[in-house]
Amino acid sequence: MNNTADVIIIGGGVNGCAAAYYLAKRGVRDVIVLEAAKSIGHGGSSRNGGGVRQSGRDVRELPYAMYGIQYMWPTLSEELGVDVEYTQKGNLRMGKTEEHIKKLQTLASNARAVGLDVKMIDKKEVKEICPYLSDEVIGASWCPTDGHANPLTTTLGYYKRALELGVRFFTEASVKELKKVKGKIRKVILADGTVFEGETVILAAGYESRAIARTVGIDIPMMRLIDEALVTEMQPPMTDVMFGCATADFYGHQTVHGSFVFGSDSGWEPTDEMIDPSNNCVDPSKLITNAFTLSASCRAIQDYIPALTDAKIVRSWCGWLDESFDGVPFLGPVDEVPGLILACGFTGHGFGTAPSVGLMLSQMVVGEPTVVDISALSYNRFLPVR
Amino acid sequence: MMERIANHPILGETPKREKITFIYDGKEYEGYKGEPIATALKANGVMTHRYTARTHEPRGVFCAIGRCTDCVMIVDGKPNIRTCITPLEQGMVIETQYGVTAQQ
Amino acid sequence: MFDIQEKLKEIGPYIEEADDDLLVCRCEEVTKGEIRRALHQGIFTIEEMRRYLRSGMGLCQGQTCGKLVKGIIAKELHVSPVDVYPASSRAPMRPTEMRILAEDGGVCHE
Amino acid sequence: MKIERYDMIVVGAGPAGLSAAIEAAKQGLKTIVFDENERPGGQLFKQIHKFFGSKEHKAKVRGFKIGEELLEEAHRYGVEVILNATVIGLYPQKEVTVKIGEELRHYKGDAVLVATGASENMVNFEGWTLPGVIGAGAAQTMMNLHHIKPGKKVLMLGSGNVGLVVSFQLMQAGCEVVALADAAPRVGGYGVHAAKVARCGVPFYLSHTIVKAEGTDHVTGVVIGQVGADWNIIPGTEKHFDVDTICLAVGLSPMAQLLKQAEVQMADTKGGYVPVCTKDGATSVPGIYAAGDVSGIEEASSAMIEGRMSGAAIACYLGYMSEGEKNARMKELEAQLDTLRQGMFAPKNRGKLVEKTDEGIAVSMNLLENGFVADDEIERYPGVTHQKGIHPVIECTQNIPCNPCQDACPKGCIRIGKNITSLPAVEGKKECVGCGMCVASCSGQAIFLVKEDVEPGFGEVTLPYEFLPVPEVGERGLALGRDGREVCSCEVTKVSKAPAFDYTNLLTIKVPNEMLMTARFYKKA
Repeated sequence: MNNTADVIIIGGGVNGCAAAYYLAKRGVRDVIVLEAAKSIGHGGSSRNGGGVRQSGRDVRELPYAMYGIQYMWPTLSEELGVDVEYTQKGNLRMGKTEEHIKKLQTLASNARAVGLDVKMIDKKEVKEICPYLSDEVIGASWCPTDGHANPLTTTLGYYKRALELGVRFFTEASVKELKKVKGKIRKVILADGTVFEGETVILAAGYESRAIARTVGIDIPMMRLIDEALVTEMQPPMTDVMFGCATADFYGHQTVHGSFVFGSDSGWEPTDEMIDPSNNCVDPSKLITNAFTLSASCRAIQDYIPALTDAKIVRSWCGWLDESFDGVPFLGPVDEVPGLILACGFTGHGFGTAPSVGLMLSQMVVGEPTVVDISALSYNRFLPVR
Repeated sequence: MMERIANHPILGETPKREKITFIYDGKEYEGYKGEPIATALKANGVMTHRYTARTHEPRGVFCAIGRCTDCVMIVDGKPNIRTCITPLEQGMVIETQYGVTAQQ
Repeated sequence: MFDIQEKLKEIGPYIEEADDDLLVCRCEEVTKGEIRRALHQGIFTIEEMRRYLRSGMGLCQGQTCGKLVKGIIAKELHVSPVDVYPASSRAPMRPTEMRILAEDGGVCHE
Repeated sequence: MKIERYDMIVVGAGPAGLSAAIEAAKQGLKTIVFDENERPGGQLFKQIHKFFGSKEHKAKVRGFKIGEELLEEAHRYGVEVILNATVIGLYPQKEVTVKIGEELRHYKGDAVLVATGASENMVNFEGWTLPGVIGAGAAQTMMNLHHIKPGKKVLMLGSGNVGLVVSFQLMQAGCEVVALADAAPRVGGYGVHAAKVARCGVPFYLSHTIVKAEGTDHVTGVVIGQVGADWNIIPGTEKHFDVDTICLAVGLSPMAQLLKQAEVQMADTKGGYVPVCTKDGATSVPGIYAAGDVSGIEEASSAMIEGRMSGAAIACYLGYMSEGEKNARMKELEAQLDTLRQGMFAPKNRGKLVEKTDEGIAVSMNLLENGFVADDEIERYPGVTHQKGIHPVIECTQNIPCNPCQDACPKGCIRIGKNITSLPAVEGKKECVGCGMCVASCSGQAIFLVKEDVEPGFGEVTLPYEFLPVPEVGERGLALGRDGREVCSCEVTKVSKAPAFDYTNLLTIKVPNEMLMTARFYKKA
């Protein structure tokens, strides 16, 4: 087996698969993707609400979020040969209190400053957009160019096309260590001892990226948090907007299939499993689903969309967020380790930007300027204070 | 029409139950209170409970114990009700389900 | 470590079979042919198959088709069904109304 | 918010779950049992045939009666049995979430026993989603719980015990079973179950499977065909039947999703996806146990013993029973389980062709391939003798764990011996009084009384009869052979009903002497 490639991508999630695809598309086909799990897209890529939005984002992310929505998402299904169910019918970020509205206003005005069409709307306008919402919703931010897509088929679509173009994928390939050779990144060593070698290594392994980067002396300041997703049975067509709320209690949308998919970070009370026996302290990275999590998520959703009260929940599942300390990802080359490129710390909102992130990663590999400037997302942003 | 079993060689006579009426696709039918909706429909010759969303295929009872969810119908306006385990009540309104709605 | 491209080479291209239009997943109406085609595109696990085609994602949560899907995957990949990793199992075990879940935790039982 | 606490929480009120709850409650554990169905007993309540085994396994008692007895016993020991209670989640901290009516409740147990049983396997063919294609369990539920015929004319796919038993039940409910097919080359279930179906006239099609179900809105017919060595249908072998129902009985799989959710260590085996557990049901998560079909498919009789073992193990785990007491109880239960796991159908013989009985007698190939023992094969079994006067003819030809016939005979005419899987033999020296207890007590309906020369040239055959209407004395009809074909005309000379027969009526028919070893069923002319 040939374990050497021009580019080695660690992480077979949506960002890793997208990067592999855009590399192959531009002719860099000697690419290996290493996925620790048995399945592609096993992490956050299949554990999110499917939002493809710009509103609510940090201004440092907005340019490439907007780029993707303008130039990439509309043609993605066609390009991948897989229906990614992209629907651009707006994002409604709801508020129930004056405090919520204030928070939404700040986000909206920041976004407008960088050119995003997002405005505040009142209760009546909210109801016009979606009549099924609670009367308690007093206002919302509304971004008509936002939308949603199917994260499951998007991830597998990128994977499938990359495979077709010759990218090599390995599953059950858990990376333990990186190694430099002559001052440059070179070796990627798996837990089973297998060694891969590449000119460039893209680290897109979610929270696990932190432990991997540490092996070449790089600390990525992020932590692990859990979030739950759930899906209802098929409903008659009700709405095609993407929902969110000021407090991030839940987010989600009705899929093309008819089911509603939601994500929620409600209901994560500390349970016994979180207590570190060595010091009796609660460790948030040890949160697991408990018997009340699903109920808390449902409560959050039902409070905003009472029309779903009779809808049956078919399944719930959860996943880890790679929560960066300032809420935006680490994207770009690591100066101290030439050849290493980071793409992690997406903090639970990395799905919608995967096309533009994947594209930019491919540009970084070949040394081309990225479509938008992302220097603000460099890992270096923390250096002065560390 | 599917015959009810009035007398069984091992289980004996079927206990007397309260007769009630229900509406199926706009027409009134008779059944027994508390029996599964699916049983009452079967006794009245109804085999097809729904048509699927994607290929519009007819479906009916398959597992009869609430697992496979093939027998779902619209009951009192609510879709996806498992008729094989939902007890029949007087005046229930039962409709054939097309995808997840009452009519195509 | 599992080499996807290697396996794809081993199993060769998708060749249509006479019963490819047979339904496998009753809930989401997924056919044997769709599953077989997906396998030849590199969708190898039950988990990926669910996400790609929705097989086993319906109301019954794969209780009816689980074994059938497993059998097709095993046959196509030339492995034993025992080696095809099963789908994960999550709450709720049976479809449960949102209102019932939502009220949970607020009620005191005596 | 309140979490209700119990010593032991049992999920599933089937044979394993109820037995475990009884065993534990006897030791003083506060025990609660949840079941998602409206009736307890699991599959027991749909099983109206008499069980195999010996006395301690409740042999010759019908399944639903065993269910009632278990339930009564559970109540007597203070077990709470909550029905229509769906456990939707099981968490590693031994907490369950249960949907009861319109409420979700939380329960925590010091131990949790999962006894969720099995779900039916399915097989797909053209038209398998048409209304009228149903699982065998569905057929049982409809006719035995909801008092409605699943269909008028039924084809059964599957010759395992479920397929055989349900075929017989369908006929008892008044349905016509047009054929029984199985892709396997040999009958999978007990020969005696097959024989009682075959003698009613149901043709067996082994090495056959369903080509398609016909119909547009519901089933109107079925086509089966012979399976070749490559598992494909051999062209030209297709046969059509007019049916309104196709019943699938192609095996069961453990329903272990709850255990997986609780992060119990699981193993994928040929018999399904099962928890890794010790023989008393302890899983990899301390305090979480599994018993019955969920940990591997077996008969309900074994599930009851497994349940008792888990109940005792949990009682010991929680300190309600000493290690010594537990070990003594386990020894007793293991012995019972061992006897059930003997014989030709023992787990170790699964899928194997056993050609000779323990006694060294060749197994009837006709039984395996067509569902009945051929006339020229029957004579070689020790239960088949020719004697003057009335005597039993026992057509029990496989080693199965069952011995009620030995206990049933007040005169000691029937001998099985210590090993309950041995073939019953008729003792020529003992005098049969023709009481018929053996006929009624044989769970396999394989015992007949034969008496030659009741009048010149004619003799009588007494056979078990579990159908309605019960024929009248004096009625003339047709005698059917083991293969279900008409062999001669006959007259009903006696109908015996007795509480001790437990709904197995004894029908005596008069046939020509030369038909005494051939006539095995009665059909109204």
